[in-house]
Amino acid sequence: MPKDVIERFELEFLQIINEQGVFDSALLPPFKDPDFKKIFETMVLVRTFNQRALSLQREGRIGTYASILGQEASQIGSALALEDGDWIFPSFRESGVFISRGYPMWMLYRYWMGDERGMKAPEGMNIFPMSVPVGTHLPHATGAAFAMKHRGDKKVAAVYFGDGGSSRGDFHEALNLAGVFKAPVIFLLQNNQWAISVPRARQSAAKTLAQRAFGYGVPGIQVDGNDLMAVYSATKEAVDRARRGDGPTLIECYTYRLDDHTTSDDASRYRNKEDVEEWRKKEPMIRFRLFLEKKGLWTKEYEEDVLRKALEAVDREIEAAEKYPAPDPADIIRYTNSELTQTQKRELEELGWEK
Amino acid sequence: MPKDVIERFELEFLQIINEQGVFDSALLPPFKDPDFKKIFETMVLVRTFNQRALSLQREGRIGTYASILGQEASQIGSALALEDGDWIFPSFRESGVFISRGYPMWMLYRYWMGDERGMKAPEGMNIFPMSVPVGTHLPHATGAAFAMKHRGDKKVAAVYFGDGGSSRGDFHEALNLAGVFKAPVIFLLQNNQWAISVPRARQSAAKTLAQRAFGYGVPGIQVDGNDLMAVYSATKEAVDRARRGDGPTLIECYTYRLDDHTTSDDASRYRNKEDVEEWRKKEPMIRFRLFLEKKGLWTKEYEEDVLRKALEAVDREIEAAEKYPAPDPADIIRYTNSELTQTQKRELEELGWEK
Amino acid sequence: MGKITIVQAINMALSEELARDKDVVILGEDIGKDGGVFRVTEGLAEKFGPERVVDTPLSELGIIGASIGMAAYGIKPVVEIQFMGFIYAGLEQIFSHASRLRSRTRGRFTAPIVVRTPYGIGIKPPELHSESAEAFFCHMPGVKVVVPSTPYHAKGLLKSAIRDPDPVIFLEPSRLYRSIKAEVPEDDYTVPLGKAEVYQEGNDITVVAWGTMLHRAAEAAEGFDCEIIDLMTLKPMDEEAILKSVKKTGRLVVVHEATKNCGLGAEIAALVAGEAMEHLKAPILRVAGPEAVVPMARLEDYYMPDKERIRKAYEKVMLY
Amino acid sequence: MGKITIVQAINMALSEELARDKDVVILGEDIGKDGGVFRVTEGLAEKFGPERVVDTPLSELGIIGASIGMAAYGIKPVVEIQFMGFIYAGLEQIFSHASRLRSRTRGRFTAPIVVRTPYGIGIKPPELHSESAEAFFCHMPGVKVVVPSTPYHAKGLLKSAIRDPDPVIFLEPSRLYRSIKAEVPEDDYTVPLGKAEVYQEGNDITVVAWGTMLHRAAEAAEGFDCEIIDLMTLKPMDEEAILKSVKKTGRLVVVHEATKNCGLGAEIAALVAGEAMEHLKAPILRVAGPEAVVPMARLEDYYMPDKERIRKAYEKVMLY
Ligand SMILES: Cc1ncc(C[n+]2csc(CCOP(=O)(O)OP(=O)(O)O)c2C)c(N)n1
Ligand SMILES: Cc1ncc(C[n+]2csc(CCOP(=O)(O)OP(=O)(O)O)c2C)c(N)n1
Ligand SMILES: [Mg+2]
Ligand SMILES: [Mg+2]
Repeated sequence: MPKDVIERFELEFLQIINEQGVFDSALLPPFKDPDFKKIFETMVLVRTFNQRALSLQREGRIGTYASILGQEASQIGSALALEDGDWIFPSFRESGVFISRGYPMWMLYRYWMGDERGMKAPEGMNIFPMSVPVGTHLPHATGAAFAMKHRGDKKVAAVYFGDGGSSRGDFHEALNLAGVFKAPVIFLLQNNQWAISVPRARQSAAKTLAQRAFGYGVPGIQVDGNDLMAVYSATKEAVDRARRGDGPTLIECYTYRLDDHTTSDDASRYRNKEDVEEWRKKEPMIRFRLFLEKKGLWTKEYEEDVLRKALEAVDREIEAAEKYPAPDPADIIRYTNSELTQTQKRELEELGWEK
Repeated sequence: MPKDVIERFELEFLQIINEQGVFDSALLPPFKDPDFKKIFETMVLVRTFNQRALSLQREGRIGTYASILGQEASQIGSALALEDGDWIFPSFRESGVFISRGYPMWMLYRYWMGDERGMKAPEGMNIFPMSVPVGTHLPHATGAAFAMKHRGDKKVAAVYFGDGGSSRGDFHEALNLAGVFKAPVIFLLQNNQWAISVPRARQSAAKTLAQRAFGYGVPGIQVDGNDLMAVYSATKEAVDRARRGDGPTLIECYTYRLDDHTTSDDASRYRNKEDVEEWRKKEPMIRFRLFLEKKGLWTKEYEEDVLRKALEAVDREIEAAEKYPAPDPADIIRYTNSELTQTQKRELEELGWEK
Repeated sequence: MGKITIVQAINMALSEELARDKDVVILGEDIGKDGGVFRVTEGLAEKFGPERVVDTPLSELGIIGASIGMAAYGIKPVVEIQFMGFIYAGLEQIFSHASRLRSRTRGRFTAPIVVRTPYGIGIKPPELHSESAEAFFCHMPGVKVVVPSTPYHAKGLLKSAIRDPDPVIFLEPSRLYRSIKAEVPEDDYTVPLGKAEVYQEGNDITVVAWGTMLHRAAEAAEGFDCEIIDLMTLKPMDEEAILKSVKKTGRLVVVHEATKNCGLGAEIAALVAGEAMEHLKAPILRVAGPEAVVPMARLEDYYMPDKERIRKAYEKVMLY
Repeated sequence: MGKITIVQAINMALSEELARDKDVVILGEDIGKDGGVFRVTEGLAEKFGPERVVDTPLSELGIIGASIGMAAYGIKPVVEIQFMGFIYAGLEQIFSHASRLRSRTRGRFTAPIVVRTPYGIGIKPPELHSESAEAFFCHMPGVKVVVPSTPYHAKGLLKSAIRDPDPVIFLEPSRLYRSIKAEVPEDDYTVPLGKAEVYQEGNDITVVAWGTMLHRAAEAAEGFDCEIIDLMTLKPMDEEAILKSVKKTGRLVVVHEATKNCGLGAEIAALVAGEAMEHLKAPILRVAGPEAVVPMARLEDYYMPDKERIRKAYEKVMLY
């Protein structure tokens, strides 16, 4: 009777394409060649969007911006495994998810210019607004997934959050409820090793964040977050499971934030260049490019062409964003409730915002 | 490279004395015979306190009360592993912990009569007031443990909470912080299978609650909560580890709430008698009595004598509680801040509560 | 049908709404088999099944947060928080998300959740079971706050809350749950949100109250010519109703259980001091809890405004 | 020593208190190596080590909750919450525990924590970085709420807060962090909690404000004979100072950034409407945020009370 082992857990790590572009063909998802190229093109587009956002910020044309450099595979790979009717609950660092789901880029720029209208997702596109208070949006995904189940809709919810977000009580309650409700939700933990200046090791004494899943009776896995195919494959498995009615999954994408936290941050204060340079070698584009090359799908000219098109597309979006009319101050009040209250009517008048 | 197992966990279960009183002498803590008897006497005292509380409530002499019937081993066994300078953070269902740490019983009764003064722990006795909002006191224990470490004091903090409490975000943040800070704190999860009417299986999809520990990089164990020696032994190990500077532990005491949730509850609405009767056979006194008998330490006369003394002691405490002077209404205001505010001075006057 | 209590009236409203709309889901701790600690949801789990009357883990943040996702998706969650003292864990979800989702997305997503919870003093329970934190929620733009004071209004207001497109905090005065009874129509009526009602007409003093205090303010009014306003929707407040009455009476007394400082009484007083000063014949008085938390049972009665304290305020404004 | 900013003054107070008392520990996200997102804690980790200037996980509930246990044990935690918009997760810990521990144990345990956080509008940041939720905390008996408006007061008030035996919410106006500079003594002085100061004497209008709005109210005062009160401690409020001034001027304008409904302006108005009605020559006006949440950068300036809105209120009470 003494100290019986009553449960055993094993945590797995998935990688399909390694840093040299070498891949395990048995594990490679069944994409066609044009799919692989399309994915590469999305990566280029997302990175272009991101680089332009950073320069717009420097020019004072948008406000604070959170770069996703280095996290393209985690974002695009997971978003790719979702379908159009699915619901997405992003954090503020998910440009790649938005763009790969087709969200208008000009609206994203508009948002970063400090305009709420940028988060008015086009009808039919179920992308929640970026959650600014870290981790607080996880329960929303659990709730939406509950609702899908309630309605008998074969949809899933996917929620993106960081290593920092995993320390919040919301994470715990959202995962625990999802487990109890067997809700079709995928928890996509973007472990980019940093929460502003706080390193992953200071965020939790646990070796991985994926192992939290066991505590909720939910499957969990850690994937190489810089390997788009691994991220896709793990997400797809989780999405299929959820759609089948078998409940939630926690996926930890092990990646790295190559840029400053946001444009307001100066990461050189708290981490050294060498570490960042080490990670730069592992960034997802390099590897995917090598993979394409091995498959005979990549040439220099091809990439130059893709990049040029991306730059053109992004320029058009910036133009659209910048020429969008200024917001109406009355909107501040107007969208608070379904109808104006007595107080609000008086205020609109007093403030002279009524038209 | 595919799906490597990168971590393995094993969850252990500890039992030392089984339901028939059979024990594993290799695991039995090194108590002397008088110690065993003393423990039995504490169990009787605690149970007597509890039974009298229930009858006082029925007579309208105290308010709502939360019975601990069935949880004596979990409470006393763990409290016994603590030392006098240690800090305790109880929930509202911890009479056994209070009493085995020497807390005046009349004060407990006073508290249940609806008098705050019952939670004014005697100087030198570091027992926090019962936490009514479930689970919210866990971070306090982590904080006190942090402070002990900061001061270099060789103390530990112990926090008691239920299976229900384990679903709250506070649980997550408190355990995670304790792991990061390597704080000397013991998380004593009293899994009594119910959170009012919500059964353990509905509280979380995880098979055990102890396995949550892995998610924080913290040791965790499940113990037979009806086996006082197992509870003591696991707690002692955790306390020693904490005092050594090796950080926190999560202990799940697997026990059962034999009575209604509180005197306001009617458990027959949501659970069936048969299950309760099954558990009644496993309750901790039966087993401990059999164990003592096997050791030649128990006779019927001995128990009768112990019980008589307990009844007398409890009667004296009830008398003391009941003849304690009524609280002063000015106390409502007086203990809000360190000093009366301008508003409070005016209010005391207006209300005529000033003496 | 005979007279029923507020508990029964709320049960009726929930039952009718569950029957009317398949997308209505109620969630909370112990609301299923147990029927809720106040038995408000008694019988509903049997009638509508555990998928629509959902027992949840002990997870206030989680269920309020989840309800936001549910509501945005299109189903209609009605969350029960067992006592108002346990709503605070969900306050961030309500304030940072439910209240802002419409504004944040310029109407694309909304969070029409209902959070029901017993509140107020007067049943001599353990600590933190007697909270009156309505002012927190009234300070949140985008949130509606409703308190019924009679069985009739309880049913009608809850139905309105469930059908409302905005998040609603629905506060049920625990002391009134079973202490008053009234006839309640069995048909499908609603009482509109945002409108106060004159509970008793009068000419000398405007009294604004809600929940338990409404009845106490009325009891205390004997011998005074009070116009008593049952505010019902604390947010958005029916300013017009208050101002209209004060312009008639020239005197205002607000009665509430919550601690006075920054309580809703302050807002009502400030509204009148800003908009109807010229009509005032006396200082605006608030009868409210002192600067202290609600004590446990032994001292509870001292804390809660009683008839005598309310009468003193009436006298004071009349003698001024 | 030259003129310094509020950021530097707070840094100085923290540094001096860390040096004075080994039991002072500061905790928060990014306060160590990074020196805090506003650089308020710059240099402190190097000086006092990571055990006293503690970088924490992203865990607002946890660190505020833990600080209660620390304070009860006897050390002195000073928690930094990165922006006030992220304090809500810790609200239950503050309201259900920190504010009540003394009362709950009749003085046996206390929770003298300090929670510092930047607040207010005016730096065009992302969403939820411009909150002014002071009224929530003012509605909590047992909690003190402090807002410095100048570098001198920032240092002196923070030192008082750290040495205070009660929990203190210390709100730092982010817009003022670096926008005003002043001489600040290098010695160990304190500014007492609970006392307001007359920022500018005057005879016609009493203006009560704090933080950013204090300076704006003063700028707007040109041409008016305003007595401007820097409230500083929002709770417990210096009622006497406000009443004394209103009794002199007969007019009251309160200015704050928070949404008007149930903001602290309501309490100040209600206090005066209850205690000094006979002295009033005009309605009590509040210049405050409208019934809406603070918008993002593009519309931020519209939301925040500006000089013109404040002057309108001054005019209105003068013309009444
Ligand atoms: C609740 C909350 N606390 C603090 C902040 C300030 N803040 C913004 S991002 C961030 C770090 C987030 O780290 P992580 O979750 O790992 O996401 P990442 O930034 O790495 O994508 C912090 C502390 C916030 N936005 N919300
Ligand atoms: C935060 C909170 N939510 C709800 C309640 C009401 N309540 C009191 S005890 C209880 C169940 C607690 O279950 P558990 O944590 O397992 O402890 P047990 O009662 O079994 O000892 C509930 C829901 C509460 N006191 N606090
Ligand atoms: Mg991160
Ligand atoms: Mg339990």
